[in-house]
Amino acid sequence: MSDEDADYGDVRERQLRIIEALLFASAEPLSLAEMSPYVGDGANLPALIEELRALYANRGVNLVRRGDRWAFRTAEDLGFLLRREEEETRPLSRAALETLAIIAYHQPTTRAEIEEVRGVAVGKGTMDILMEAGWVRMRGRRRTPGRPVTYGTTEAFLDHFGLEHLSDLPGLDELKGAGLLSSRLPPSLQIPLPFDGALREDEDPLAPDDMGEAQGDDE
Amino acid sequence: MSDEDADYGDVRERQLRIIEALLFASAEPLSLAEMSPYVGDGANLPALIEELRALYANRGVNLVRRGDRWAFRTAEDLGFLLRREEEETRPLSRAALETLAIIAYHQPTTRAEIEEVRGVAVGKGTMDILMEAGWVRMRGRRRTPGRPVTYGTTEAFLDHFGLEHLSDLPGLDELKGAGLLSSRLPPSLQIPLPFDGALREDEDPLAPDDMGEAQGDDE
Amino acid sequence: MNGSPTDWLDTDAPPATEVLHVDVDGYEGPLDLLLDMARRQKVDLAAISILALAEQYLAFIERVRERRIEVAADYLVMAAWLAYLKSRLMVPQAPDDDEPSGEMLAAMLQFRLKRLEAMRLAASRLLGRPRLGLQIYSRGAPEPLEIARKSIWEASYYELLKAYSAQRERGAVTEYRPYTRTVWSLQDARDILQRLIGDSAEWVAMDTYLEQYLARPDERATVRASTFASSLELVRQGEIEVRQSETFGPILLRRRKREQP
Repeated sequence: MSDEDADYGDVRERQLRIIEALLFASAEPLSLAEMSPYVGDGANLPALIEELRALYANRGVNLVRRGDRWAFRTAEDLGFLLRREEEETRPLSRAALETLAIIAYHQPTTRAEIEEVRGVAVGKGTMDILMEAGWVRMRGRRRTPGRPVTYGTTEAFLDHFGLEHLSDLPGLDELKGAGLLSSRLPPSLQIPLPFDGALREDEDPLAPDDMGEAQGDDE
Repeated sequence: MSDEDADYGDVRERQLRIIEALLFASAEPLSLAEMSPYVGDGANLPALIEELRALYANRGVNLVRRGDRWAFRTAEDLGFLLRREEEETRPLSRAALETLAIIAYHQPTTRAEIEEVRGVAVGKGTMDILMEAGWVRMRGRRRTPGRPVTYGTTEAFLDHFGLEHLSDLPGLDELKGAGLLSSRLPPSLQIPLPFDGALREDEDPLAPDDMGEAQGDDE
Repeated sequence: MNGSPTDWLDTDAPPATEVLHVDVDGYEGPLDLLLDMARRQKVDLAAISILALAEQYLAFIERVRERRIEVAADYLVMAAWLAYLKSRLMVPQAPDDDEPSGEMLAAMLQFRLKRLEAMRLAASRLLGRPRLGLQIYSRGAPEPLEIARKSIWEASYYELLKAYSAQRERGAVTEYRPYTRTVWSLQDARDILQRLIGDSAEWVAMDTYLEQYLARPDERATVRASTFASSLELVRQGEIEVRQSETFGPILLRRRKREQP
């Protein structure tokens, strides 16, 4: 091995250690952009992350992806061991849970659409609980009469339920195949997929002071 | 390798993973007694901990002992990662700018001399800012009663203001020519020739531990 | 997945006969009630008889109302819609009828039931995942970032030179003022002269008295002029005597001898 190679190896090893330390230190998942200033411009962050992920793949702690961010989390298979009974917090109400599932699988979606699926009104408290938990966020406003707020899930939602991407939602393919992600009947040829990316064409951004109150008269 | 060995390896590997996850998830360092229930009676905990410690010895995160307990901590040499400096560009205050200008032209100069030109006292904060900016330094102490500190500019000062030498600072005629000084000034007005070379005859060097505090009773 | 942590999906619904005699409090709306009824048919929702389901629902609402139990409007709206659906299913569609067929309406209801059931299953599966803080843990002792703010100071060369020039100009103006103040007023000169001459009865040259005030060349003229004018005033008042023996010779001053009382 030439000296240059050795140097390169040293640099890379140090970059790996830095990323490891950063991710270990943080309770929240970190994006590549957040880690980048610490390792310098020359670093190939995706490759380093992948190396670290492989290194920890069979450990008690794994490097997991959460949307566009990365975090160390205890291994899934040890869950039963580590489960802390006393920590079971106030369980979610059935209404909140169903609403969360509908938002997750149908996002971006409006309150009216959620109510259409459930066949019953969504109480304001239900939405508040989900937003307070940090799992649901207001994305924008749909460009339809009444400009209803559109809702979607957050990265904290992915983190809490151990999902890498929205596409990891359990049973997503079956639901899609059965045409059950459509909000309209009959199931259209194009089945919408849940989408938590940037605003869509039919969504407007929220104004900074928009607290999600109804606008216009249709909502 | 016999099947038994393989099984033993598996068991041990699993115990290691459990300890790893426990230590990672714990808010406090853990004692062997606290970890023991999770790995079962048969486990040789000290050996497992030692193996884990060695495994992490050169990583970005180390397994460290805290009294009788163990915890993961960011490797010491990477501690700087957790103390990030954020740079913020701010305009120099008028007081600081004026003080800097006087030091530049009148150096080596003392605080009392600066105050004489300015007509107002120079706050400690102002000097601190100029020294922190790296533009002003303490040169030595003047051999006069009170032994006041003499101040001068630095190379960083020249760099920042694009000067090759201190003598590039414009003199009286040039300042008048640039319209910065009125041409109706009394003829007695002199602009000193700044000097940023080695210590002058009336300057003593600073002792290594001299922090610039006033000495004697005249300052 | 180690069991379903949710209990609502797996909780046995009350026996059917009882349900039909109980109020609708336990249901999350008419769709929920319909779904529960459909599940009791123990067949795939796809194979369900929507007509039978509609009849069952209508009969249930009828019985509830017979007992004068209040039913939420949602349930009644659904009942009306199901009655309409039933009529559309039972009466063959006329050729000029633009409204959706009974089959289409039935398919719509079937779709909604399937979709609601699917969302419930999805919710249950979500809850069954290893969840953060329950089975999966983040770092228990995160090491937070300390952010030290460091200021980068900004100043231009022009600002620096301007700051210096402005201060020197300011200083130069204040140095001017004492010059204008050193014009001796007659009163000042008189007071000083009185003090200097004191009780001296000897002839002393005025310049000798003023020695210390004449050091600055630019003040000499004003000092002399004011003092001489004052001395004449003092002579007039009989305080002092003035003598000059030759032109441009020294001006001598002395206290005038007081008349003996």
